[in-house]
Amino acid sequence: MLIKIKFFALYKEKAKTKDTVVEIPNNSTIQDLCDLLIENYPNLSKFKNNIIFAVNYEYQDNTYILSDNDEIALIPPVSGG
Amino acid sequence: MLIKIKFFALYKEKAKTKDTVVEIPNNSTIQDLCDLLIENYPNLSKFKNNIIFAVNYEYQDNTYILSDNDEIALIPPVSGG
Amino acid sequence: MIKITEKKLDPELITNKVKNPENGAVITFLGTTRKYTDNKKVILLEYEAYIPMAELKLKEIVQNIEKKWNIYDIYIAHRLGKVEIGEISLVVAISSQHRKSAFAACQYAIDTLKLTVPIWKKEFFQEEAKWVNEP
Amino acid sequence: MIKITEKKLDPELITNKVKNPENGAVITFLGTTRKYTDNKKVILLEYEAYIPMAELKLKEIVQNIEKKWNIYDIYIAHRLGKVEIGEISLVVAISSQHRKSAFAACQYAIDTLKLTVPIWKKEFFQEEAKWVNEP
Repeated sequence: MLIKIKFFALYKEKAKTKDTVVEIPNNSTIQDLCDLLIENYPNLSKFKNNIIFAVNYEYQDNTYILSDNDEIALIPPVSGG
Repeated sequence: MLIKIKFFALYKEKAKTKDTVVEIPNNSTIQDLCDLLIENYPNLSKFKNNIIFAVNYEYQDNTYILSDNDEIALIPPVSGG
Repeated sequence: MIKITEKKLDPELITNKVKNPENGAVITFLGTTRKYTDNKKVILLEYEAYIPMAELKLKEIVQNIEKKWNIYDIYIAHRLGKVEIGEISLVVAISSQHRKSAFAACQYAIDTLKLTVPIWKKEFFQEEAKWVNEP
Repeated sequence: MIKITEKKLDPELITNKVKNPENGAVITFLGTTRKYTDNKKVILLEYEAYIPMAELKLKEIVQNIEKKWNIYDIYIAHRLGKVEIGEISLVVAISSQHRKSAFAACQYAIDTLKLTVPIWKKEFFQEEAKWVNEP
Protein backbone atom coordinates (compact mmCIF):
# COMPACT_ATOMS: atom_id res chain seq x y z
CA MET A 1 0.00 0.00 0.00
CA LEU A 2 1.00 3.65 -0.41
CA ILE A 3 1.52 5.96 2.55
CA LYS A 4 1.98 9.74 2.32
CA ILE A 5 4.67 11.07 4.65
CA LYS A 6 5.15 14.66 5.80
CA PHE A 7 8.26 16.01 7.51
CA PHE A 8 8.32 19.19 9.58
CA ALA A 9 10.82 21.55 11.17
CA LEU A 10 13.93 19.70 12.37
CA TYR A 11 12.99 16.43 10.66
CA LYS A 12 12.29 18.24 7.39
CA GLU A 13 15.76 19.75 7.50
CA LYS A 14 17.36 16.40 8.33
CA ALA A 15 15.39 14.45 5.69
CA LYS A 16 16.02 17.30 3.22
CA THR A 17 12.44 17.00 1.99
CA LYS A 18 9.02 18.07 3.19
CA ASP A 19 7.12 15.05 1.94
CA THR A 20 7.32 11.72 0.19
CA VAL A 21 5.26 8.64 -0.59
CA VAL A 22 6.46 5.19 0.44
CA GLU A 23 5.26 1.73 -0.45
CA ILE A 24 4.95 -0.61 2.52
CA PRO A 25 3.29 -4.04 2.99
CA ASN A 26 -0.35 -4.11 4.09
CA ASN A 27 -0.91 -4.20 7.86
CA SER A 28 2.44 -2.57 8.59
CA THR A 29 2.65 -0.67 11.87
CA ILE A 30 4.04 2.77 12.54
CA GLN A 31 7.12 1.03 13.93
CA ASP A 32 7.63 -0.75 10.58
CA LEU A 33 7.29 2.57 8.78
CA CYS A 34 9.71 4.22 11.20
CA ASP A 35 12.32 1.54 10.49
CA LEU A 36 11.86 2.02 6.74
CA LEU A 37 12.17 5.81 7.00
CA ILE A 38 15.33 5.60 9.08
CA GLU A 39 16.77 3.35 6.40
CA ASN A 40 15.81 5.85 3.66
CA TYR A 41 16.86 8.94 5.65
CA PRO A 42 19.88 7.93 7.76
CA ASN A 43 20.09 11.53 9.08
CA LEU A 44 16.96 10.76 11.10
CA SER A 45 18.49 7.74 12.85
CA LYS A 46 19.64 9.72 15.90
CA PHE A 47 16.00 10.70 16.55
CA LYS A 48 14.52 7.22 16.10
CA ASN A 49 13.40 6.95 19.73
CA ASN A 50 12.02 10.51 19.80
CA ILE A 51 9.90 10.66 16.68
CA ILE A 52 6.19 11.07 17.38
CA PHE A 53 3.84 10.08 14.58
CA ALA A 54 0.49 11.53 13.63
CA VAL A 55 -1.91 9.61 11.40
CA ASN A 56 -4.56 11.71 9.67
CA TYR A 57 -3.96 14.55 12.19
CA GLU A 58 -4.14 12.38 15.33
CA TYR A 59 -1.20 11.25 17.45
CA GLN A 60 -0.80 7.46 17.37
CA ASP A 61 1.64 5.12 19.06
CA ASN A 62 4.05 2.83 17.26
CA THR A 63 1.75 -0.24 17.35
CA TYR A 64 -0.86 1.55 15.21
CA ILE A 65 -1.63 -0.41 12.00
CA LEU A 66 -1.52 1.73 8.88
CA SER A 67 -4.10 1.84 6.11
CA ASP A 68 -3.78 2.67 2.44
CA ASN A 69 -3.67 6.43 1.81
CA ASP A 70 -3.08 7.35 5.44
CA GLU A 71 -1.33 10.71 5.84
CA ILE A 72 1.53 10.28 8.25
CA ALA A 73 3.46 13.16 9.80
CA LEU A 74 6.72 12.97 11.73
CA ILE A 75 6.25 15.39 14.61
CA PRO A 76 9.36 16.85 16.27
CA PRO A 77 8.96 18.10 19.86
CA VAL A 78 6.48 20.96 19.51
CA SER A 79 7.41 24.50 20.57
CA GLY A 80 4.51 26.77 19.74
CA GLY A 81 3.44 29.68 21.86
CA MET B 1 -8.56 67.56 69.78
CA LEU B 2 -10.05 67.87 66.27
CA ILE B 3 -10.49 64.88 63.98
CA LYS B 4 -11.45 65.08 60.29
CA ILE B 5 -13.97 62.44 59.25
CA LYS B 6 -14.76 61.26 55.70
CA PHE B 7 -17.76 59.19 54.72
CA PHE B 8 -17.98 57.14 51.52
CA ALA B 9 -20.55 55.28 49.46
CA LEU B 10 -23.21 53.67 51.67
CA TYR B 11 -22.08 55.44 54.83
CA LYS B 12 -22.02 58.78 53.02
CA GLU B 13 -25.63 58.26 51.97
CA LYS B 14 -26.66 57.20 55.47
CA ALA B 15 -24.81 60.06 57.22
CA LYS B 16 -26.11 62.46 54.53
CA THR B 17 -22.70 64.12 54.42
CA LYS B 18 -19.32 63.37 52.89
CA ASP B 19 -17.23 64.84 55.68
CA THR B 20 -17.23 66.51 59.06
CA VAL B 21 -14.90 67.54 61.87
CA VAL B 22 -15.52 66.33 65.41
CA GLU B 23 -14.00 67.34 68.72
CA ILE B 24 -13.04 64.42 70.92
CA PRO B 25 -10.90 64.12 74.12
CA ASN B 26 -7.15 63.49 73.71
CA ASN B 27 -6.13 59.81 73.63
CA SER B 28 -9.54 58.70 72.42
CA THR B 29 -9.57 55.44 70.46
CA ILE B 30 -11.29 54.62 67.20
CA GLN B 31 -13.93 52.83 69.30
CA ASP B 32 -14.62 56.07 71.20
CA LEU B 33 -14.92 57.92 67.90
CA CYS B 34 -17.21 55.22 66.51
CA ASP B 35 -19.54 55.56 69.51
CA LEU B 36 -19.62 59.34 69.06
CA LEU B 37 -20.37 59.09 65.34
CA ILE B 38 -23.19 56.61 65.90
CA GLU B 39 -24.65 59.09 68.38
CA ASN B 40 -24.36 61.94 65.87
CA TYR B 41 -25.55 59.86 62.89
CA PRO B 42 -28.11 57.37 64.20
CA ASN B 43 -28.63 56.07 60.64
CA LEU B 44 -25.20 54.45 60.94
CA SER B 45 -26.09 52.50 64.09
CA LYS B 46 -27.10 49.35 62.21
CA PHE B 47 -23.56 49.17 60.76
CA LYS B 48 -21.72 49.77 64.03
CA ASN B 49 -20.13 46.32 64.07
CA ASN B 50 -19.22 46.47 60.35
CA ILE B 51 -17.56 49.82 60.01
CA ILE B 52 -13.87 49.61 59.13
CA PHE B 53 -11.77 52.68 59.88
CA ALA B 54 -8.79 54.07 58.05
CA VAL B 55 -6.47 56.57 59.70
CA ASN B 56 -4.35 58.65 57.32
CA TYR B 57 -4.97 56.09 54.53
CA GLU B 58 -4.13 52.97 56.57
CA TYR B 59 -6.61 50.51 58.02
CA GLN B 60 -6.55 50.49 61.83
CA ASP B 61 -8.41 48.48 64.42
CA ASN B 62 -10.72 49.95 67.05
CA THR B 63 -8.06 50.11 69.78
CA TYR B 64 -5.99 52.60 67.75
CA ILE B 65 -5.38 55.85 69.66
CA LEU B 66 -6.17 58.95 67.63
CA SER B 67 -4.00 62.05 67.29
CA ASP B 68 -4.88 65.65 66.59
CA ASN B 69 -5.53 66.29 62.88
CA ASP B 70 -5.78 62.62 61.94
CA GLU B 71 -7.88 62.04 58.82
CA ILE B 72 -10.33 59.26 59.53
CA ALA B 73 -12.39 57.49 56.89
CA LEU B 74 -15.33 55.17 57.45
CA ILE B 75 -14.83 52.40 54.92
CA PRO B 76 -17.85 50.36 53.82
CA PRO B 77 -17.18 46.86 52.44
CA VAL B 78 -15.15 47.53 49.29
CA SER B 79 -16.38 46.39 45.88
CA GLY B 80 -13.91 47.61 43.28
CA GLY B 81 -12.98 45.65 40.20
CA MET C 1 2.01 52.30 37.30
CA ILE C 2 -1.43 52.96 38.65
CA LYS C 3 -4.27 55.18 37.56
CA ILE C 4 -7.69 56.09 38.95
CA THR C 5 -9.75 58.08 36.50
CA GLU C 6 -13.26 59.07 35.45
CA LYS C 7 -12.25 58.72 31.79
CA LYS C 8 -12.79 55.61 29.68
CA LEU C 9 -9.93 53.15 30.03
CA ASP C 10 -7.93 52.27 26.91
CA PRO C 11 -6.68 48.70 27.38
CA GLU C 12 -4.41 48.78 24.32
CA LEU C 13 -2.61 51.90 25.51
CA ILE C 14 -2.24 50.39 29.00
CA THR C 15 -0.98 47.06 27.63
CA ASN C 16 1.58 48.81 25.45
CA LYS C 17 3.01 50.53 28.55
CA VAL C 18 3.98 47.18 30.10
CA LYS C 19 5.43 45.57 26.96
CA ASN C 20 9.14 44.94 27.13
CA PRO C 21 11.29 43.06 24.60
CA GLU C 22 12.91 41.08 27.40
CA ASN C 23 9.54 39.61 28.35
CA GLY C 24 7.77 36.72 26.69
CA ALA C 25 4.34 36.97 28.31
CA VAL C 26 1.82 39.79 28.52
CA ILE C 27 -1.50 39.41 30.31
CA THR C 28 -4.27 41.98 30.19
CA PHE C 29 -7.27 41.52 32.45
CA LEU C 30 -10.39 43.58 31.86
CA GLY C 31 -13.15 43.84 34.42
CA THR C 32 -16.30 44.80 32.51
CA THR C 33 -19.73 45.69 33.82
CA ARG C 34 -22.15 42.82 33.43
CA LYS C 35 -25.66 43.09 32.13
CA TYR C 36 -27.06 40.84 34.87
CA THR C 37 -26.43 40.41 38.60
CA ASP C 38 -28.22 37.39 40.09
CA ASN C 39 -30.48 37.39 37.01
CA LYS C 40 -31.52 41.01 37.60
CA LYS C 41 -30.92 43.39 34.72
CA VAL C 42 -28.40 46.10 35.55
CA ILE C 43 -29.09 49.53 34.03
CA LEU C 44 -25.91 51.34 35.05
CA LEU C 45 -23.00 51.12 37.46
CA GLU C 46 -21.32 53.87 39.36
CA TYR C 47 -17.95 53.68 41.09
CA GLU C 48 -16.72 55.86 43.92
CA ALA C 49 -13.29 55.83 45.61
CA TYR C 50 -11.41 57.28 48.52
CA ILE C 51 -8.89 58.39 45.95
CA PRO C 52 -5.66 59.09 47.90
CA MET C 53 -6.03 55.89 49.94
CA ALA C 54 -7.00 53.84 46.88
CA GLU C 55 -3.91 55.11 45.07
CA LEU C 56 -1.76 54.16 48.05
CA LYS C 57 -3.27 50.68 48.26
CA LEU C 58 -2.81 50.13 44.50
CA LYS C 59 0.84 51.18 44.82
CA GLU C 60 1.24 48.65 47.62
CA ILE C 61 -0.11 45.92 45.32
CA VAL C 62 2.42 46.91 42.66
CA GLN C 63 5.25 46.90 45.21
CA ASN C 64 4.23 43.50 46.54
CA ILE C 65 4.28 42.05 43.01
CA GLU C 66 7.74 43.52 42.43
CA LYS C 67 9.02 41.90 45.62
CA LYS C 68 7.20 38.59 45.34
CA TRP C 69 7.67 37.78 41.64
CA ASN C 70 10.41 40.18 40.45
CA ILE C 71 7.92 41.58 37.96
CA TYR C 72 8.31 45.29 37.22
CA ASP C 73 6.03 45.82 34.23
CA ILE C 74 2.66 46.34 35.88
CA TYR C 75 -0.18 48.74 35.19
CA ILE C 76 -3.40 48.82 37.23
CA ALA C 77 -6.12 51.26 36.17
CA HIS C 78 -9.57 51.70 37.72
CA ARG C 79 -12.38 53.80 36.38
CA LEU C 80 -14.70 55.89 38.57
CA GLY C 81 -18.10 57.44 38.00
CA LYS C 82 -20.81 56.09 35.70
CA VAL C 83 -19.83 53.01 33.72
CA GLU C 84 -22.21 51.63 31.08
CA ILE C 85 -22.87 47.91 30.60
CA GLY C 86 -20.01 46.25 28.72
CA GLU C 87 -17.59 49.08 29.48
CA ILE C 88 -14.33 48.51 31.30
CA SER C 89 -14.06 49.34 34.99
CA LEU C 90 -10.67 47.72 35.66
CA VAL C 91 -7.54 47.00 33.62
CA VAL C 92 -4.62 45.01 35.03
CA ALA C 93 -1.76 44.60 32.57
CA ILE C 94 1.36 42.65 33.48
CA SER C 95 4.29 41.45 31.45
CA SER C 96 7.08 39.19 32.58
CA GLN C 97 9.72 36.85 31.24
CA HIS C 98 7.59 33.77 31.82
CA ARG C 99 3.87 33.28 31.83
CA LYS C 100 3.34 31.40 35.09
CA SER C 101 4.49 34.29 37.28
CA ALA C 102 2.52 36.76 35.15
CA PHE C 103 -0.69 34.77 35.70
CA ALA C 104 -0.04 34.44 39.43
CA ALA C 105 0.74 38.15 39.81
CA CYS C 106 -2.28 39.23 37.77
CA GLN C 107 -4.65 37.14 39.88
CA TYR C 108 -2.99 38.39 43.08
CA ALA C 109 -3.51 41.99 41.93
CA ILE C 110 -7.23 41.52 41.26
CA ASP C 111 -7.89 39.45 44.40
CA THR C 112 -6.06 41.95 46.60
CA LEU C 113 -7.71 44.95 44.95
CA LYS C 114 -11.13 43.47 45.64
CA LEU C 115 -10.24 43.01 49.32
CA THR C 116 -8.27 46.11 50.23
CA VAL C 117 -8.69 49.04 47.84
CA PRO C 118 -11.34 51.55 48.97
CA ILE C 119 -13.45 51.61 45.82
CA TRP C 120 -17.21 51.03 45.84
CA LYS C 121 -19.63 49.99 43.14
CA LYS C 122 -23.30 50.90 43.09
CA GLU C 123 -25.59 48.88 40.86
CA PHE C 124 -28.68 50.55 39.45
CA PHE C 125 -31.49 48.14 38.62
CA GLN C 126 -34.92 48.91 37.15
CA GLU C 127 -36.54 49.44 40.55
CA GLU C 128 -33.72 50.03 43.01
CA ALA C 129 -30.07 50.88 43.48
CA LYS C 130 -27.70 49.05 45.77
CA TRP C 131 -24.10 49.27 46.91
CA VAL C 132 -22.38 45.95 46.19
CA ASN C 133 -21.46 44.05 49.38
CA GLU C 134 -23.76 46.25 51.47
CA PRO C 135 -23.68 44.77 55.01
CA MET D 1 -12.50 30.73 17.24
CA ILE D 2 -9.03 29.81 16.11
CA LYS D 3 -6.66 31.27 13.57
CA ILE D 4 -3.25 30.34 12.22
CA THR D 5 -1.79 33.05 10.05
CA GLU D 6 1.42 34.55 8.67
CA LYS D 7 0.00 38.04 9.24
CA LYS D 8 0.66 40.19 12.29
CA LEU D 9 -1.79 39.45 15.08
CA ASP D 10 -4.04 42.28 16.27
CA PRO D 11 -4.75 41.64 19.97
CA GLU D 12 -7.37 44.39 20.24
CA LEU D 13 -9.40 42.98 17.33
CA ILE D 14 -9.13 39.48 18.80
CA THR D 15 -10.12 40.63 22.28
CA ASN D 16 -13.14 42.50 20.92
CA LYS D 17 -14.38 39.25 19.33
CA VAL D 18 -14.71 37.56 22.74
CA LYS D 19 -16.32 40.48 24.58
CA ASN D 20 -19.87 39.85 25.67
CA PRO D 21 -22.06 42.09 27.88
CA GLU D 22 -23.06 39.08 29.98
CA ASN D 23 -19.43 38.55 30.97
CA GLY D 24 -17.52 40.38 33.68
CA ALA D 25 -13.99 39.21 32.94
CA VAL D 26 -11.84 39.35 29.83
CA ILE D 27 -8.30 37.98 29.74
CA THR D 28 -5.93 38.48 26.86
CA PHE D 29 -2.63 36.62 26.87
CA LEU D 30 0.11 37.63 24.45
CA GLY D 31 3.11 35.44 23.79
CA THR D 32 5.85 37.74 22.49
CA THR D 33 9.28 36.90 21.14
CA ARG D 34 11.96 37.56 23.71
CA LYS D 35 15.22 39.32 23.03
CA TYR D 36 17.23 36.77 25.02
CA THR D 37 17.14 32.98 25.44
CA ASP D 38 19.47 31.68 28.16
CA ASN D 39 21.30 35.01 27.97
CA LYS D 40 21.93 34.62 24.23
CA LYS D 41 20.67 37.42 22.02
CA VAL D 42 17.97 36.30 19.62
CA ILE D 43 18.01 37.92 16.16
CA LEU D 44 14.78 36.50 14.75
CA LEU D 45 12.26 33.74 15.26
CA GLU D 46 10.50 31.65 12.70
CA TYR D 47 7.42 29.52 13.28
CA GLU D 48 6.28 26.56 11.21
CA ALA D 49 3.13 24.45 11.61
CA TYR D 50 1.48 21.33 10.34
CA ILE D 51 -1.47 23.56 9.62
CA PRO D 52 -4.50 21.23 9.29
CA MET D 53 -3.49 19.22 12.34
CA ALA D 54 -2.63 22.37 14.34
CA GLU D 55 -6.08 23.78 13.51
CA LEU D 56 -7.71 20.56 14.64
CA LYS D 57 -5.74 20.51 17.91
CA LEU D 58 -6.59 24.17 18.60
CA LYS D 59 -10.27 23.39 18.01
CA GLU D 60 -10.00 20.53 20.50
CA ILE D 61 -8.61 22.97 23.09
CA VAL D 62 -11.57 25.30 22.49
CA GLN D 63 -14.04 22.41 22.80
CA ASN D 64 -12.42 21.19 26.01
CA ILE D 65 -12.72 24.67 27.54
CA GLU D 66 -16.39 24.82 26.51
CA LYS D 67 -17.05 21.49 28.22
CA LYS D 68 -14.87 21.97 31.27
CA TRP D 69 -15.71 25.57 32.21
CA ASN D 70 -18.86 26.43 30.21
CA ILE D 71 -16.89 29.22 28.57
CA TYR D 72 -17.83 29.92 24.96
CA ASP D 73 -16.04 33.19 24.22
CA ILE D 74 -12.56 31.99 23.26
CA TYR D 75 -10.15 33.06 20.54
CA ILE D 76 -6.76 31.44 20.00
CA ALA D 77 -4.54 32.86 17.26
CA HIS D 78 -1.00 31.77 16.37
CA ARG D 79 1.32 33.47 13.96
CA LEU D 80 3.64 31.61 11.57
CA GLY D 81 6.71 32.62 9.61
CA LYS D 82 9.25 35.23 10.66
CA VAL D 83 8.44 37.07 13.88
CA GLU D 84 10.61 39.97 15.03
CA ILE D 85 11.68 40.51 18.64
CA GLY D 86 8.83 41.99 20.69
CA GLU D 87 6.20 40.95 18.17
CA ILE D 88 3.30 38.72 19.09
CA SER D 89 3.37 35.02 18.21
CA LEU D 90 0.33 33.92 20.23
CA VAL D 91 -2.91 35.54 21.38
CA VAL D 92 -5.35 33.75 23.69
CA ALA D 93 -8.43 35.81 24.52
CA ILE D 94 -11.13 34.50 26.81
CA SER D 95 -14.11 36.12 28.41
CA SER D 96 -16.43 34.63 30.97
CA GLN D 97 -18.89 35.61 33.66
CA HIS D 98 -16.33 35.30 36.44
CA ARG D 99 -12.61 35.74 36.46
CA LYS D 100 -11.44 32.56 38.17
CA SER D 101 -12.65 30.27 35.40
CA ALA D 102 -11.31 32.66 32.76
CA PHE D 103 -7.83 32.50 34.31
CA ALA D 104 -7.96 28.71 34.62
CA ALA D 105 -9.15 28.27 31.04
CA CYS D 106 -6.57 30.68 29.64
CA GLN D 107 -3.72 28.87 31.36
CA TYR D 108 -5.10 25.51 30.25
CA ALA D 109 -5.20 26.74 26.64
CA ILE D 110 -1.56 27.87 26.66
CA ASP D 111 -0.24 24.84 28.55
CA THR D 112 -2.09 22.42 26.25
CA LEU D 113 -1.06 24.30 23.12
CA LYS D 114 2.58 24.04 24.13
CA LEU D 115 2.22 20.27 24.62
CA THR D 116 0.00 19.14 21.76
CA VAL D 117 -0.26 21.59 18.87
CA PRO D 118 2.19 20.85 16.02
CA ILE D 119 3.85 24.23 15.77
CA TRP D 120 7.62 24.68 15.89
CA LYS D 121 9.79 27.67 16.68
CA LYS D 122 13.29 28.19 15.32
CA GLU D 123 15.51 30.68 17.10
CA PHE D 124 18.17 32.49 15.08
CA PHE D 125 21.13 33.65 17.15
CA GLN D 126 24.21 35.55 15.99
CA GLU D 127 26.17 32.39 15.17
CA GLU D 128 23.62 29.59 14.89
CA ALA D 129 19.99 28.66 14.49
CA LYS D 130 18.18 26.06 16.55
CA TRP D 131 14.73 24.49 16.74
CA VAL D 132 13.41 24.96 20.25
CA ASN D 133 13.13 21.65 22.18
CA GLU D 134 15.39 19.91 19.65
CA PRO D 135 15.95 16.38 21.05
